[in-house]
Amino acid sequence: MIDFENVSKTYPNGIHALYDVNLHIDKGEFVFIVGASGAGKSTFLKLIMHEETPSNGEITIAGKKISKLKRKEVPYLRRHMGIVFQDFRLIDKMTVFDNVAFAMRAVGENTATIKKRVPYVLSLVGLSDKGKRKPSELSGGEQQRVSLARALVNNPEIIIADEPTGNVDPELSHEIIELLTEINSMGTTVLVVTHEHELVREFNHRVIKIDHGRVVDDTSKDNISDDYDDIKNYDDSDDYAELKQFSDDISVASTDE
Amino acid sequence: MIDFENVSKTYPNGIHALYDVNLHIDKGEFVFIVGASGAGKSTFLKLIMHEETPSNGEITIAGKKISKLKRKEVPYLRRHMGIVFQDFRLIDKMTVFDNVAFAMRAVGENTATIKKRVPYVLSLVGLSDKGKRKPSELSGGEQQRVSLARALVNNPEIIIADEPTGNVDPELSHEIIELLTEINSMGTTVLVVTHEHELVREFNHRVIKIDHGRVVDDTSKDNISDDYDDIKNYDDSDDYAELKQFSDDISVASTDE
Amino acid sequence: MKGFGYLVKEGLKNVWVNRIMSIASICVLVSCLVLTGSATLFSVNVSEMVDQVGQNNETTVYIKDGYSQLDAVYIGKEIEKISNVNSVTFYSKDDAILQFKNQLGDELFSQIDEDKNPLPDAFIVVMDDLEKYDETVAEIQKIDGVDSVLNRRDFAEKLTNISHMVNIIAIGIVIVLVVISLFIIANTIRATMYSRRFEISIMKSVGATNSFVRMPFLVEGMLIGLISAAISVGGLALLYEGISQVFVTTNIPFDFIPFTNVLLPVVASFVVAGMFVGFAGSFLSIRKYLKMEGNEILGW
Amino acid sequence: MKGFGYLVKEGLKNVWVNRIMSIASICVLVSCLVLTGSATLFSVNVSEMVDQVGQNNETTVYIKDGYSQLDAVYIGKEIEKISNVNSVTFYSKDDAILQFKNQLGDELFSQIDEDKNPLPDAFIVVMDDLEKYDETVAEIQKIDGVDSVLNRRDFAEKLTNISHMVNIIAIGIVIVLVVISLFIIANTIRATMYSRRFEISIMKSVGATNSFVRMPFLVEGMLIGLISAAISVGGLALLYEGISQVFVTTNIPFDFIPFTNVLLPVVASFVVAGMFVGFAGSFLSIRKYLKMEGNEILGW
Ligand SMILES: Nc1ncnc2c1ncn2[C@@H]1O[C@H](COP(=O)(O)OP(=O)(O)OP(=O)(O)O)[C@@H](O)[C@H]1O
Ligand SMILES: Nc1ncnc2c1ncn2[C@@H]1O[C@H](COP(=O)(O)OP(=O)(O)OP(=O)(O)O)[C@@H](O)[C@H]1O
Ligand SMILES: [Mg+2]
Ligand SMILES: [Mg+2]
Repeated sequence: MIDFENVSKTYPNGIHALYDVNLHIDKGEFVFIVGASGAGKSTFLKLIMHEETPSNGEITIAGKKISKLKRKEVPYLRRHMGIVFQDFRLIDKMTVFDNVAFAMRAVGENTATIKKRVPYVLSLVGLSDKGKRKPSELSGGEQQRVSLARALVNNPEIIIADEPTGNVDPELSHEIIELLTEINSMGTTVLVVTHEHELVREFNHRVIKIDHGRVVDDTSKDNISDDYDDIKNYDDSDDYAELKQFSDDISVASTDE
Repeated sequence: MIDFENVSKTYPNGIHALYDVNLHIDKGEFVFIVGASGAGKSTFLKLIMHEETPSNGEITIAGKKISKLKRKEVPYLRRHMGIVFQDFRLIDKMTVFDNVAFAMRAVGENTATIKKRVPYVLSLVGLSDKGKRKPSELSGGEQQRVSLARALVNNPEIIIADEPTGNVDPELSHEIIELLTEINSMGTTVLVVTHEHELVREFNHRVIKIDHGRVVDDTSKDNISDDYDDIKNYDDSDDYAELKQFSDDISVASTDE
Repeated sequence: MKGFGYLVKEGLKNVWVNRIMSIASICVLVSCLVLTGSATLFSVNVSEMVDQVGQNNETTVYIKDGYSQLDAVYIGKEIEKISNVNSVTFYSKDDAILQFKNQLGDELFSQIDEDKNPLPDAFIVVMDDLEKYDETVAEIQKIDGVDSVLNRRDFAEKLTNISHMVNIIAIGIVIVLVVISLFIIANTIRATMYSRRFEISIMKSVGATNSFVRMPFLVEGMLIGLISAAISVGGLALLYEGISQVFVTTNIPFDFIPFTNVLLPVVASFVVAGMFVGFAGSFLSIRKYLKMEGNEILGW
Repeated sequence: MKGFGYLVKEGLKNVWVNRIMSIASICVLVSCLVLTGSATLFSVNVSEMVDQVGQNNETTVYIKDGYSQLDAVYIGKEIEKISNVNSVTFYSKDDAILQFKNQLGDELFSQIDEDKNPLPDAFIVVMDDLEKYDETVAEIQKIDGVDSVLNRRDFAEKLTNISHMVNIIAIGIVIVLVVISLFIIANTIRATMYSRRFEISIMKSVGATNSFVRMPFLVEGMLIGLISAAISVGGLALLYEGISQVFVTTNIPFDFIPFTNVLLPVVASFVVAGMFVGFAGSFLSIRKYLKMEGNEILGW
């Protein structure tokens, strides 16, 4: 699903956020990304969602090389991802409902589906009764959960969550990771950045540790880096058909715009 | 230092964020405030810093009744508080240095003092080399620490921190609380909202638990509510002189504006 | 595009949601439209005024000395027969001297009494078509007893020159105002968009295409243009009536073109201009922010 | 207030830091200043034009019929002696008839040859002070051989009326432009401030007093006013020269007031207006946001 080949990222101000990262994340994996503050975790996620582009190396998502992606295709890439932002990124002028519904409208869902789906997703994150509020009328944890709901609402193939539990209490954190695990068990790839070691320990998922821009630890290292053929034969894997459709979708962008 | 008498807060949209809170926090105390997401913790802090005003009841800070506070006096109240905001509240157009220095300039410190103090405080939070950056060029945890540095820079009498460790790893969280504990040991009152139970357990400070707008647990309950005289005779306590000066400062506002 | 209805609705809603910015834009747009509209109407009225004087198809035909008023009646009849002549009015030398006295002061003509009047009798001839002036004058001069015909050619040309001049200045003023207006409006829209760059950026980061993000802004721009046009028509009408009134009270003998006569072109051009400006302004100024990614927001 | 220097520096820096908004404000302010300035200079020139005609201190003194040109020379001498009289020029009846012919067309006066000329000889008298018109006329009329003095009172009054009229219209236009400008500028500043409400709110939440927050905004506003004034003076000068040039090429016999003559008042009024607008605009529009607390930002 996601391949990093010798990827480095240097910000315009000269900060080296990532050095020579090599990674493969399979479809359907659940990955925790951990590391100290400023290690490069958010940068790693931003590269995947194409908010930043690598300074060096190549990222491949669903068989599509990021460097070959046209500007018009970016929205179609993002539609296959559900993203929980570290800073929530809610539109303050819209209600909670509209913030979540917006992601569905952007992909062209019809109103009937939206009216059914949004309340359901809000109930999943425990915000059933807060749909009519504005984000500024919510507590920090509640805002974070709206961001989570928006990430889930389109049934994305990849969920990318940057500190989805930073502003909620341990019980709720646990519930949120459980929810993501459940979604993951239905085939969705999940990437979660977290600082909460307890959570990582509790759930037995793959853990990638980033330190000063380098991947210093990867609990499934043996499966990937040593067995490099896995990456090469990626398109022949059993989920080929679905992935093919995903990358077709992205290519369709050029005509739809 | 801080007194809540039957304080309730209902937001304009009808949400009851706090019900009938009675509390006394002494000068020099270190208090953890815990509770589920949306319990009312941030609202509690907002009331203290006068960003919101109580719908009912009376809050007294350093002998000064909040309900009697004039609009002009509010900045002088806040100058005695250092506040770490849950959403950081950094000015994106200013560098990290200027964001911190701004709080000193606002209280009229001279440039020489600012040039010495700001780098020192930035080094305390581990951001010595990032003074020239803009907040948007920092990671989430780094932004949070800038907010902390700004709260510390004026040597405030009260430090109010809303989730100061929400975006940093456990080691750094520990360091931050240790730093706050150290500052507390020099006589500063510290209020910290946190979700990290581990931290609360590690440091043996007073813990106030808020649930659905009510104080449901307070580890020093016996000292306070039962011994109501303590509150009544507040002005006679040994730190009277300093407090007097504090509330005098606030009153001076009217002439300086 | 799917969800078109939603996008239009969103655009309409945004006018209200961002009402501070909307009001700012509307005020600016209205000011510019009213200003440019006033200048245009002003210049139209001035040309009209000049034309009213210029298209005065009158000329004076002088009768030879020694012809009696009875002869004159006959001459008048002859003139009337000419095809291009619309009407003929006798203008006796007594009338002429009276008018001179009125216009230039009694003193000048004090020594001229009725017997000594050196002025000739004349006819005021109104022509149908000033284009045929030369032929008509030739025909009139063939008539016995006609001394000369006042040459209005020079006068007409002078007036035409003035009219051209006024038109050029007016068009110049209108063009300058249009340019200034576009400038002001462009900057206002830019300021509006700037305050919403976060919003745009967030939309993009959840996978909205550029056209999806842009659509509500375009609708919003056009609606603001439409509202501005409506207010401007009302404002201009009031202003116009007000100024007409001032002219009436100061006794200037000029009939303004009634506002109802220009209502249709005013409404049409305001609506077109307002909506175009709203559309184009939004389109151009959103482009820049569509290129931005989420890192322009306070970073994560 | 402590830290005054810092606040001023901050204000200056902010003009650059918020350059998108600054440029928008400056463009709008320049447009308004140039527009209003043009209207003012236009009206000043028109009054000047009218005054040039109106302050023509000439009058005509007619000589009684039967006085020879020799007598006239003596009468002229007498008139020259009167204190308020500046100069006296003989204007013979032959000259008069020639001018009439030129002005009104040969045809009208074709029967009038030199012998039959009914017009009187006259003097063109230039007075020092038009205020003393009535006394001077009385003295002139005492002189033997003077028939009458042309009554220029009416004419002068008519011109004064026109001049007043033009002035009123011009002042009206300028006032309308000033009002519209203030409107546009107020809205632009409001839009600018709106985009910075977060910043203001953050400043307040760390304990800055209102005056501390406001100061840089005021400095910023005044600097923007100053920059706008400078650009406007240049712009207006160019425009003015350009229009003067148009008048020259179209042969309109009117000398524009040279721009250097009005430079000082233009610079002074632009600077004052620009800085005042910048100051007042910022002051008024920041008030609203100073009242807001942090919860107007995306809540915690
Ligand atoms: N837009 C940017 N421009 C320049 N430097 C940046 C930018 N964003 C991040 N950085 C720097 O890159 C490094 C990695 O940042 P990143 O946001 O990836 O860290 P992180 O692992 O997400 O940290 P945290 O846990 O604190 O959110 C940091 O040193 C940060 O200062
Ligand atoms: N400005 C507001 N207007 C209306 N309701 C609000 C506002 N701010 C907070 N609330 C509501 O008040 C309640 C308490 O909010 P508060 O921010 O105090 O929670 P909190 O304990 O800080 O939660 P968290 O840990 O998620 O930050 C919540 O239900 C929230 O939705
Ligand atoms: Mg991060
Ligand atoms: Mg909170």
